[in-house]
Amino acid sequence: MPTIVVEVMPKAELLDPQGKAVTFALARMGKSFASEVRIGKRFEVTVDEVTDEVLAEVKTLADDMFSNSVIEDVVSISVLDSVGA
Amino acid sequence: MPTIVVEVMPKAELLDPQGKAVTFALARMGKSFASEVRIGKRFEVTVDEVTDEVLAEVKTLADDMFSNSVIEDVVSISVLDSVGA
Amino acid sequence: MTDAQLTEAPGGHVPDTVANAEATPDREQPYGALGLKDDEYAKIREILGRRPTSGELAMYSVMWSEHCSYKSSKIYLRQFGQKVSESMKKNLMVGMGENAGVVDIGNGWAVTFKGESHNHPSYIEPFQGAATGVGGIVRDIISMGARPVAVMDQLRFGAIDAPDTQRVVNGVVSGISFYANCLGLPNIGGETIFDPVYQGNPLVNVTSVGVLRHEDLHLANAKGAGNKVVLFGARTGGDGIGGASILASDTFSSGGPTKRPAVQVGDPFAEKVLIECCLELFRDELVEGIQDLGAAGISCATSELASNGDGGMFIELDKVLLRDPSLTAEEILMSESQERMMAVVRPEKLDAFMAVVGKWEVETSVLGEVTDTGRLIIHWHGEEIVNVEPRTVAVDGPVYERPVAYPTWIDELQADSAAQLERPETGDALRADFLAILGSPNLADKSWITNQYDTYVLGNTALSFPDDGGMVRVDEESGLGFAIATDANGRYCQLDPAQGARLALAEAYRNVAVTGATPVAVTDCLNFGSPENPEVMWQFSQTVEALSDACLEMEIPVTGGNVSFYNQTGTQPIHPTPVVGVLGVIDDVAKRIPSGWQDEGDNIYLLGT
Amino acid sequence: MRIGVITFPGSLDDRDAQRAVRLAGGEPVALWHGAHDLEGVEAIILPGGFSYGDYLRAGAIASLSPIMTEVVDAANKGMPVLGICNGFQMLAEARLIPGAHTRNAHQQFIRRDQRLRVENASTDWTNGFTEGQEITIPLKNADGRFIADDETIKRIEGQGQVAFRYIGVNPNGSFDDIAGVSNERGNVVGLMPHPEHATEPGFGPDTPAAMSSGVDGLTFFTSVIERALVK
Ligand SMILES: Nc1ncnc2c1ncn2[C@@H]1O[C@H](COP(=O)(O)OP(=O)(O)O)[C@@H](O)[C@H]1O
Repeated sequence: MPTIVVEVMPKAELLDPQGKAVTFALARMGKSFASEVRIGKRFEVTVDEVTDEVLAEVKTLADDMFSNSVIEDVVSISVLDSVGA
Repeated sequence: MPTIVVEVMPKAELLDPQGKAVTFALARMGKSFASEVRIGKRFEVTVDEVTDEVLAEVKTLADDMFSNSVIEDVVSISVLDSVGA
Repeated sequence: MTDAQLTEAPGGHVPDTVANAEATPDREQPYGALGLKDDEYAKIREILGRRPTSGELAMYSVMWSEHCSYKSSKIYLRQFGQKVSESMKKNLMVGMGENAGVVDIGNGWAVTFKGESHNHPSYIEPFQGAATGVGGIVRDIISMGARPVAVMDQLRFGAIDAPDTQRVVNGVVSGISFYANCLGLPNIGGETIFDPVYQGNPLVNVTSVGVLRHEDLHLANAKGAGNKVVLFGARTGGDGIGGASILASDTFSSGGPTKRPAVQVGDPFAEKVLIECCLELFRDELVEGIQDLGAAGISCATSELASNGDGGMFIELDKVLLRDPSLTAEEILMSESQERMMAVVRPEKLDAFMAVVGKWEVETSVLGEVTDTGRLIIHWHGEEIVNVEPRTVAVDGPVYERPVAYPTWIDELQADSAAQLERPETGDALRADFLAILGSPNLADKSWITNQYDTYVLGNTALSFPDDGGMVRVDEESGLGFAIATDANGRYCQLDPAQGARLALAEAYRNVAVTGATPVAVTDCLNFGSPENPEVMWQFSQTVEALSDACLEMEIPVTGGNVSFYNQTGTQPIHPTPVVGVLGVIDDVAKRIPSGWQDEGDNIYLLGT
Repeated sequence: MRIGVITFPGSLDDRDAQRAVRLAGGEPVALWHGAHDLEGVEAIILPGGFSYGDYLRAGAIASLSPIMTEVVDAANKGMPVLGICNGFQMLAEARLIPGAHTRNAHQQFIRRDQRLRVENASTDWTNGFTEGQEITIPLKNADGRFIADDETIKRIEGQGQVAFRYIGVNPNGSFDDIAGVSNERGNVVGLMPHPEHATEPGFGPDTPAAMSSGVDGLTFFTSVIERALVK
């Protein structure tokens, strides 16, 4: 069955405590190639079929339920190849 | 600065309680188009430049630190267009 | 000099300097949008003898806000300091006016405690609002030199079955649970009340308690010219500065920062590290004083530290470590980023100070130093953007005697007494009433909330839910401890604010007394509607007068507290809700009395009238 | 016996673990995560808390701490190591113990007095119990759900590595009601509930006899001390 992927990130202008802790840990480990890590969420929504209507529904869910618009942004909604993953 | 995106999902054979809670909530809301939701993580790693070496380092991090192979899979590593987001 | 002649700073925007302010006296400034009234703005111009720079305007506007200046409540709150007898002062080491009051509990130990509200942020974003509410009050406790040892939360939500209540309740409870559990502070009690009057305006009050040895007491002030002023903890970001962007657009016309969030995100882990770091700094005597950064951030910390000390301070604002490099100077002054502290450090101790913050991986920058100029001077990339007398910002803000009016509706409300309610005539009717009461969410078991709170951490919790008061052991050797209870009944206060306030005090006092502890001090968190509403102001004045009189009568001093105004939906104020917290002392927690029947065969007595 | 208690940034129950060691008659030694030094201790406790805020995965960042190199070495040589709650999560992240932890099935932090059955009374930290003994220990966690693949579960069940099981209520959805696990050798034990909070009368869980009087946790610490004396 096809999967729609919704990606949510903490708003760039807000503190991401989790990303900060990982960024610091990388610095401690001497991994200086990475200047910042931010951590968000990836939702995989399995649907029966991908129609415009379903995509619109998922878009609404992404905005209203999967993310909290006060502190997060939906950065992408895409359809996963049924092959991939 | 370029960003490398690492995506991690809970292993398919393990129950994902958070995803399950969302799946149930959707069913309650009558959103029957979605048969399952699984929730993973999206890491955005800002790097100075994308070289083969840096990509290899990020791959190692993804496997050893960003994910725990007992319960999670790294499902993708990709470079974000500097324009995008 | 005109605006165009100013050099562009690396931040990409042109700062409004003191020289510029002098040169452009007629420039229009958005003081109204920042919450300043015409006469307040005129007062600032009079104090400075010129128009304020945009940075100065930022500082005055946040520091003269109701929240920071207590401008409507000040004239009443004085009573708490005035109505005290000698015996009430006996155990008081620090009274009203500091970050938190400090009470001597004997054996060289002291306790500091305070309540604070985070009502409005908790409605906008319940989880983060409540979480950062915990963080804020705990930083007040740390700044006194104490180790925080417990929290309590007093919550009021709308009707339990209203559509939005679930969002608010779950967010608030998990926010408190997340932040306090992660800090390792046991939650030892609180209140949860549902009432439609709080629907659009929930109350989230958090109380924290800390303990310290007498010699560890520290007051936050900037004394000793040449001492360094250091900012440490989280980096400064654009948190909670929605309002400051007005200023940004005032200072430069194009290409400004776009989004400035009105919420703050809490990082309890950073705060836990900050607690341990501050305690180590105090222990090793590496700091003269530490001030927490809460609302009004750097504006507040610099002006308060300077006012409480020798009066002068020089700050290079561009030394502030930023999370978001696009922040303007005004935004940095107003940022409410969490988990930050400001310290005053002797130059010869700076290296040792840096070693301790380094050990805890706390980011730190030296911003400037204490001076004997009597002025708070702030530079931004070498240009003077603030030059004020700090007391005019932090202490001598406006004071209002707002009009009060006896509420038009109150006689009618009081006349509509319970005596007029129909009495159940039959067994079935009685049963129905009884079940209705038992089924009320306000009487129902609260363990679905309290089970999400850690009570065991620190290993000293002697009493917590479902006991009437919480109790914590302070000294493992002797068993010396404190008890604390917080109470309020908004419905009583709506009917009669004075009587309601007395009842709240009496209830908290009783709840402490029944644990076996002796009540010694009071804190309060006064939640009211708009002070611009004369009826609300009447409720407030009644409350403070009655509470201060009652404290005098019970002989326990008010050591501090918090006022939260503007709790209303549209023009409908909440019920006046003065949460009163009473602290008691017990010489050995082994002698505590839990609520609940203890042993078979015990006699049961009903005391009182 | 000198027992080290390691403090990580965000450790919360470290001082409680030290107190428990003292109450059991041992000598607690405070160790710091950033040092490569075990200071000659004879056993190690990884205490509870929210090291690094539980960010990324509970215990994950702490398991990369400098001192963990020494802990892993010592554990592999047979030194007794106890991981409590967050310490258990660290042990799993460091692969000293099989399996992993995820968020509680009900998605919330939970605190409760938890009944457990002792399934293995032969490890360094449980030998003072008897097999099948029922004890009550406070539990408080957000990411306490122990999980592993079928094969691992079968293996640890078969080899007696399940040290404790939840009884009455499974508070977090752990597989097979597993509350505590040991390594094959039995010197490393991790468990989700907090034995250090059931060591002092007046501050432990309620018992039928009296409120707050439960001290079942003390046996963890006396077990390791007594075994060391025998050795
Ligand atoms: N939000 C809360 N946080 C912490 N403790 C709470 C909270 N709400 C209620 N409690 C605790 O739960 C117990 C029962 O509360 P409540 O039903 O209000 O009892 P009472 O009517 O005796 O005050 C008390 O010990 C109280 O401190």
